[in-house]
Amino acid sequence: MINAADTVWMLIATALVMMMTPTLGFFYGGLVRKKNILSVLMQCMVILAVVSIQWVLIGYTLAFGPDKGGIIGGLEFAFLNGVGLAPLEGQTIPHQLFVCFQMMFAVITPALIVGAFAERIKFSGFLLFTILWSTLIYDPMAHWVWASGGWLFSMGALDFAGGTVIHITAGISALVFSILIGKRRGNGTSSSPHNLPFAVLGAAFLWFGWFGFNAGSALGVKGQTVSAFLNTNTAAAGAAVTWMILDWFVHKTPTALGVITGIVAGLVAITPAAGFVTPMASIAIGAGGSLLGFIFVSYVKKKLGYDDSLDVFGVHGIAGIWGALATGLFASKEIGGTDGLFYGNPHQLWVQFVTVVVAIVFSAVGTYILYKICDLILGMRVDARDENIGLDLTQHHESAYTLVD
Amino acid sequence: MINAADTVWMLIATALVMMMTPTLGFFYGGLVRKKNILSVLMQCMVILAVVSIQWVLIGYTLAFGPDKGGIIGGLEFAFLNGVGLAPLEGQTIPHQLFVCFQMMFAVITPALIVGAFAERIKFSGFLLFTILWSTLIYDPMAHWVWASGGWLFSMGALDFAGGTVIHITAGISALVFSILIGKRRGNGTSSSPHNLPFAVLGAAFLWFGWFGFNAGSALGVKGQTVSAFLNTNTAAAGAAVTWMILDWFVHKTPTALGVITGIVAGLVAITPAAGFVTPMASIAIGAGGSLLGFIFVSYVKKKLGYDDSLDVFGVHGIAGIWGALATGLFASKEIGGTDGLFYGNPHQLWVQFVTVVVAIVFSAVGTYILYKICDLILGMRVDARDENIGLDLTQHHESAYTLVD
Amino acid sequence: MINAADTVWMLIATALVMMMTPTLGFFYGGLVRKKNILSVLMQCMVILAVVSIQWVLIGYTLAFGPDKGGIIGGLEFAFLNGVGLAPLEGQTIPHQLFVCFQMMFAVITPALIVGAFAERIKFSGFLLFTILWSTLIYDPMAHWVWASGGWLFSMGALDFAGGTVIHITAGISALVFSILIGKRRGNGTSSSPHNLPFAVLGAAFLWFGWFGFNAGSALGVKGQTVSAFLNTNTAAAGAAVTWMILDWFVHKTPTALGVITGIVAGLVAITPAAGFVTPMASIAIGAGGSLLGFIFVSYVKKKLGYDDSLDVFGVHGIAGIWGALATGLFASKEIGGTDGLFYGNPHQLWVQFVTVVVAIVFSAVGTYILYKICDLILGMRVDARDENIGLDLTQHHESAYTLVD
Amino acid sequence: MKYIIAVIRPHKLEEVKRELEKNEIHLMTVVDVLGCGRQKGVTEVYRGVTEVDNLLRKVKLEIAVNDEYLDKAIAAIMKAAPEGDIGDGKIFIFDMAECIRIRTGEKGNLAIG
Amino acid sequence: MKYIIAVIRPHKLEEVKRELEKNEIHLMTVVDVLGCGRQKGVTEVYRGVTEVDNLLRKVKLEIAVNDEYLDKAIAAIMKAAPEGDIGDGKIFIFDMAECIRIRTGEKGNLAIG
Amino acid sequence: MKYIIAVIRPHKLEEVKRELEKNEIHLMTVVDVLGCGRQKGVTEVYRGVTEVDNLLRKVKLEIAVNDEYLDKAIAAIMKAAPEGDIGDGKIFIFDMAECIRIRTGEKGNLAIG
Ligand SMILES: Nc1ncnc2c1ncn2[C@@H]1O[C@H](COP(=O)(O)OP(=O)(O)O)[C@@H](O)[C@H]1O
Ligand SMILES: Nc1ncnc2c1ncn2[C@@H]1O[C@H](COP(=O)(O)OP(=O)(O)O)[C@@H](O)[C@H]1O
Ligand SMILES: Nc1ncnc2c1ncn2[C@@H]1O[C@H](COP(=O)(O)OP(=O)(O)O)[C@@H](O)[C@H]1O
Repeated sequence: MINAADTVWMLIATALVMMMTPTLGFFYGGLVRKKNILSVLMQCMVILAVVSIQWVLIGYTLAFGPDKGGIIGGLEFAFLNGVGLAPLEGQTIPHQLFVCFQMMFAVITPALIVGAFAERIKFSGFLLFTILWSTLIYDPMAHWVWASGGWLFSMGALDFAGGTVIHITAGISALVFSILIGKRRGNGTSSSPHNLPFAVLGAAFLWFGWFGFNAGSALGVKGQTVSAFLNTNTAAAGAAVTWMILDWFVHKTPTALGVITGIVAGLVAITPAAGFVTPMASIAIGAGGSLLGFIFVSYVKKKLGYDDSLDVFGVHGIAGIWGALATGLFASKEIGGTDGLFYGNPHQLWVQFVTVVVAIVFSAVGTYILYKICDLILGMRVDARDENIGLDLTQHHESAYTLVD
Repeated sequence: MINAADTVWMLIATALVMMMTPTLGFFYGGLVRKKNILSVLMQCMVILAVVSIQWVLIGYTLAFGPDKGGIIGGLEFAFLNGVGLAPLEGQTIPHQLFVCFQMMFAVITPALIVGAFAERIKFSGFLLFTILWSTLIYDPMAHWVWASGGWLFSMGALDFAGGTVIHITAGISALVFSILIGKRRGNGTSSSPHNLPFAVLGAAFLWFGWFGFNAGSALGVKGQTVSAFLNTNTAAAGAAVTWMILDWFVHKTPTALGVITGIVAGLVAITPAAGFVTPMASIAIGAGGSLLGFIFVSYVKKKLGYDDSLDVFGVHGIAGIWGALATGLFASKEIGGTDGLFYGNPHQLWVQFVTVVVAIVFSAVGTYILYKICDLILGMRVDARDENIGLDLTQHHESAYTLVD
Repeated sequence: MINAADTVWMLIATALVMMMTPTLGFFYGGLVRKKNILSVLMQCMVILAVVSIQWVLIGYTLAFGPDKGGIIGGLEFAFLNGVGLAPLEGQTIPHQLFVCFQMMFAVITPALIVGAFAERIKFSGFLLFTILWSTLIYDPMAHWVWASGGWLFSMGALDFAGGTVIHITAGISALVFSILIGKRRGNGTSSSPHNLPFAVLGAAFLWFGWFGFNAGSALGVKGQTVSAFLNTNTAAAGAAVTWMILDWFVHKTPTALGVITGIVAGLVAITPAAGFVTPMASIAIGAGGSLLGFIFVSYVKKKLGYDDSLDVFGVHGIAGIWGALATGLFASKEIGGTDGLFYGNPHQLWVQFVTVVVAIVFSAVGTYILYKICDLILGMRVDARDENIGLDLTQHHESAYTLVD
Repeated sequence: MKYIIAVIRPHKLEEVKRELEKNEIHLMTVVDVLGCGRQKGVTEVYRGVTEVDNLLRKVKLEIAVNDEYLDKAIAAIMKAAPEGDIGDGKIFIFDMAECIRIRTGEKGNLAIG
Repeated sequence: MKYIIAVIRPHKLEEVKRELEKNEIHLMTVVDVLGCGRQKGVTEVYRGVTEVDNLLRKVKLEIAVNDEYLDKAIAAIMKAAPEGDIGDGKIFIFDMAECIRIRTGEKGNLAIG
Repeated sequence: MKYIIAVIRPHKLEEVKRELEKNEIHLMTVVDVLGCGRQKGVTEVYRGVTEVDNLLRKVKLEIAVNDEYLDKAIAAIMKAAPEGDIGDGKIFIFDMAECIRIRTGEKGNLAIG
């Protein structure tokens, strides 16, 4: 039966998650150089448009259509055939609204990867990759973890709002992608963010939207909704404070970029756990995500030498993995119905671990293959001249700002 | 009887639509030159303030007061006299909330026209025109189409969320206005947008707000609400993709400005149809609005030579007309209770056509007369010196940005 | 009993109020010089993080824990111990959601003060002060006025959404702070806002968020919710128009900064009254707040010569005081259950007056003491060199924008 | 070899460029500047603080020319830039000791054009 | 006729302008620049990448003066600009071959002021 | 004393600075400019209006040097700035009449470095 209050909540949650993708564009766009901001914004807006279409045509049915052997959804719902307003079994919102909500997750996941190849990707290659990646990596992964019948779901994997499906998948793909496409030219020098206020704007609205992302994942108004809401906020806060303190100790100064990076790391970390843990645990999870993110971004990345332009791996991948595992540690039956290690259920941690490994392997291998294919067909990297002039002018024939006018 | 869930949804929808007017300011403001952005933002904020007041004093009662001969509402509700919390007949939300929701529509409509006269209008003239236009064009038009008793409403015109009342009316007024006020000086050279990221920000939040605009027009949480929500999204997406492809073929490059223009065109096109059509139809409607908008903006405007600074006519007018007619084509009884041509009801297309013609004629003639009156009283166009220096400094004695500091 | 619709509304209202703090950062940040914008944004984001943590650890229980003698809440709810999902007596939303909603108020109040010491404060001093101020000024004040058992609450003080607790407290603290920290160097020359569009963006989203702030303060979906919603809008509109007209008469030009300042003044003024007055009264209250704000900002401040960088006192303090008193004038039993002077109940005005005086004295004395303590421990003001170079580079080692890239 | 610095009104840039191009002067460097001159600035008002900021937005052109192009360049600017009001700007002319094209290493008159 | 280029600290602009005006020098052109000098830049930190960017924000003034005003102008700048720390800036002086007021076509000394 | 104005490609700034520093030239002033040269601009498209804007982003360096450093400076720029394509930029050299360090009042060669 449809519940009106649940429906209202999910309408809003969906709208909030939709808003996160452009907002992510500003978070990323503020951090690139002036000559590349439009390309980042463009990529985010185009993903929003293209995946919205892909989802109603084919994506939704692959992810949530009637299960075929735990591996993929059938094509029964292609073109939203037969997807009406009557709720799915076990749900209280119109089926079409569930489609919408899940659509926004399908949209934001490839958008996260944008940060990895920023400032050097060919738009055509990007577009092909995105469509393939959504269809062949995201849709199956969503099926495995979230669809009843999906094999990881059947194993009992906990992923409240997409820590594994979204953040690990995107983070790992970002890492592989950034290695394959190679470093930016002249990287390391004068690569200061061209408009940090835009990045702060993005982070602020990501926080705002994440309430829809996490608390919306309860698919209605329940106790879990409120838990997830509160946990989202405290995790982000704990993570921000953690990064600030680390910055202060290690780099002798608290930075705005540090605080907003921490915020995102905290939001990522709490994502899989949001509806399963206590508020105090959420602070710890946020802080942990921030700490690990800090280490990866400040040290490991330098060591390994790949050029993940905007630290998608360091922030989403690492904090996502941490969050998925932490869910297996901190989950409490009282909040979300399942206990984790700390409440005497080590098995859950094992399940979480398996899920994480699957997500890593699947997205790494998948991204590798898709990259190679797209690179062959269209080429993925712009030539030196275009990179020097900037993607805005060379890929889109536009400038973000005028100098004289 | 008041329904709490409906009320919550309408509170949010109202807030979202409120947010669209400033957001529209950024969409427009990013596209003008540096010296004029504040004037655009100022106009949008002032419309929000002034029409909010006009509406509670007189506008609401003119539009939705007890019908007088199908032409106008009576003054019974002036100053919100007798407008309390009890719902109107057939509604489930407090009367005052209906006032608020409709207020935001009354606000955004004249704000749309701002794009037509940007960069050359006198603020005083603008203000007088806006107040008169709201009262004498918008309020009657809203009555005709939306108020029970309004003559177009009685004819059975379908306009879910204001394709006719809002977008056609504004788009046509914009065309007439831009012809009357004349071209910008030195137009055609170096008129690149001064801050495209602002325009992207605007478009992104317009999309976000449009969920409230369209899905809110169901005035509660029903099946139609969800249909309208989903359709809004797919139409915007379809339109964005369409414009991108057209840009790519015709101008050899996909552009960010193209994508966001497409988004707005798609949102406009689906507005009258949102609660009446299937998701697949909504893609077609969005794509159609985008295609027609593209043709007008890229070719027809150049041919005709008027200077509609930010293409209000090309985007809102044309896509609005298309949307109103497309509603008569694609409407399906199953979704919204009425069939269109494609479902065997050609009469509906005829009704839509009549409504469109009425809206065009009424707003064209009305705008012509009001322009002439305002021009006589206060003058509408700034002199050459003020236009060269820019409206920010000459109309508001402010600069948007500092150069040295 | 938990009510689902109430819960949905409060979830959204909470998210909206959360969004206001970063948004306030843009309102303020746009008005400072280029070299200080990050410091302002940083302060707002850090307050959001730090007070979120402070609140769940200790703040909430101090403010809303079981009353101890009317003065303070007990520590029973420290670390959210025992704070679950069951609603508090008289409420219809989960206890944790009430915690979240109130948290956002605790967050934004110290953030308001940021405008007073902008461009010259040491980050470490700021951080210490904020934590102490939240705990020792805000939390008790919130208890007195809002907690059942609080002594001002028991007196019957009306403060719908925090005019006294939030705006007067912050405004007065801002005044005292700005006097203690002293004027900015070289103030008075070339202090034009470096990015007015950011300030407009901030004001627009503050307006949007204020719907959650005021209408959310009904703690559910009732008649008062809708009244507060409508009143919020009309007050902001009335205030914007008032400031615009005053600017036009007095300074010969309507300004964008004037309009957005008026908007904020109007929103502040209506805050305590939102659920108690009629729409027409709300216009008057907004206009009054704007008029008084205008006088203070344009004349009194110059006379007195303190340097409240962004007019926190002139806008929040003055309009807050006006709003609190106006509530005692315009309150109507029909709307919110209590009459004010104009409806024959002079006593209410007296109660409001006492509350205002208490808030002024308490926050003035408290801020004075805390300032002195923090100044002793860490120092509050940066040295001349740091102030000249700007806080972004010296306090955070970052630049907001690149010049060449 | 001469180096011309011309400060003009921003909205005249296109016209001046076009006029220079008509005279076969295609190369120049353009900078956004604030100019302080006889032209009184527009009054600015910020929350009641009125200030006549006498720094106005201008555009500065820098053009290196061979001596025989100097008069042409000046004439072109003088033709396209003025509005006849105070604030039209100035032209400053300098002797240039050397000019080198980075790409080719060409020097002197050869390098200028 | 001389052309003065002075690079100063941004927050000194107002003072320098005031001092110049006291000496009847009202005309100048101002540009936002980055200066690389002896002054060590402020360390910048971006996600743990610490860089001492030695490009600091400065303001560049360009002032054309008649020879008899040169010393006044220099004195005014020398008076108002320094803080006494490294980073106070420099003054560069050039001979100017010609100066033309676009509005009137006046040349030379007449055009400068 | 010489004053060098060099217009280069923006992304070459770091390299040029590094090369100059190798040659003990540490002081310079940098400005963001638009350059109009032989290099054809990138076509820009705005809602179907295609324009080849031939104003391209460049960076302008201004370097005052003692005569004995002139050749070093030029060589450094010539080494680091070119890509070999049209658009590499130009170097303009001027005689400088005087140079003053604001902080100390030092003049001439002493003040330059
Ligand atoms: N002596 C000067 N030194 C440097 N710049 C100057 C000088 N005189 C004029 N300028 C520049 O030229 C611009 C226009 O000069 P102004 O005196 O306003 O106009 P006009 O030349 O028509 O009298 C000024 O804003 C300034 O940028
Ligand atoms: N030789 C030079 N060529 C070009 N610009 C210079 C030169 N020397 C100094 N400058 C400019 O002057 C600014 C201040 O110089 P700096 O050496 O930091 O201070 P000081 O003159 O007090 O020693 C520099 O940032 C730079 O912009
Ligand atoms: N005669 C000139 N006067 C002023 N600036 C010039 C001149 N010639 C070149 N420039 C500057 O140098 C830049 C590069 O010049 P360009 O002709 O494109 O390359 P190249 O020197 O490789 O032929 C131009 O964009 C312009 O800013």
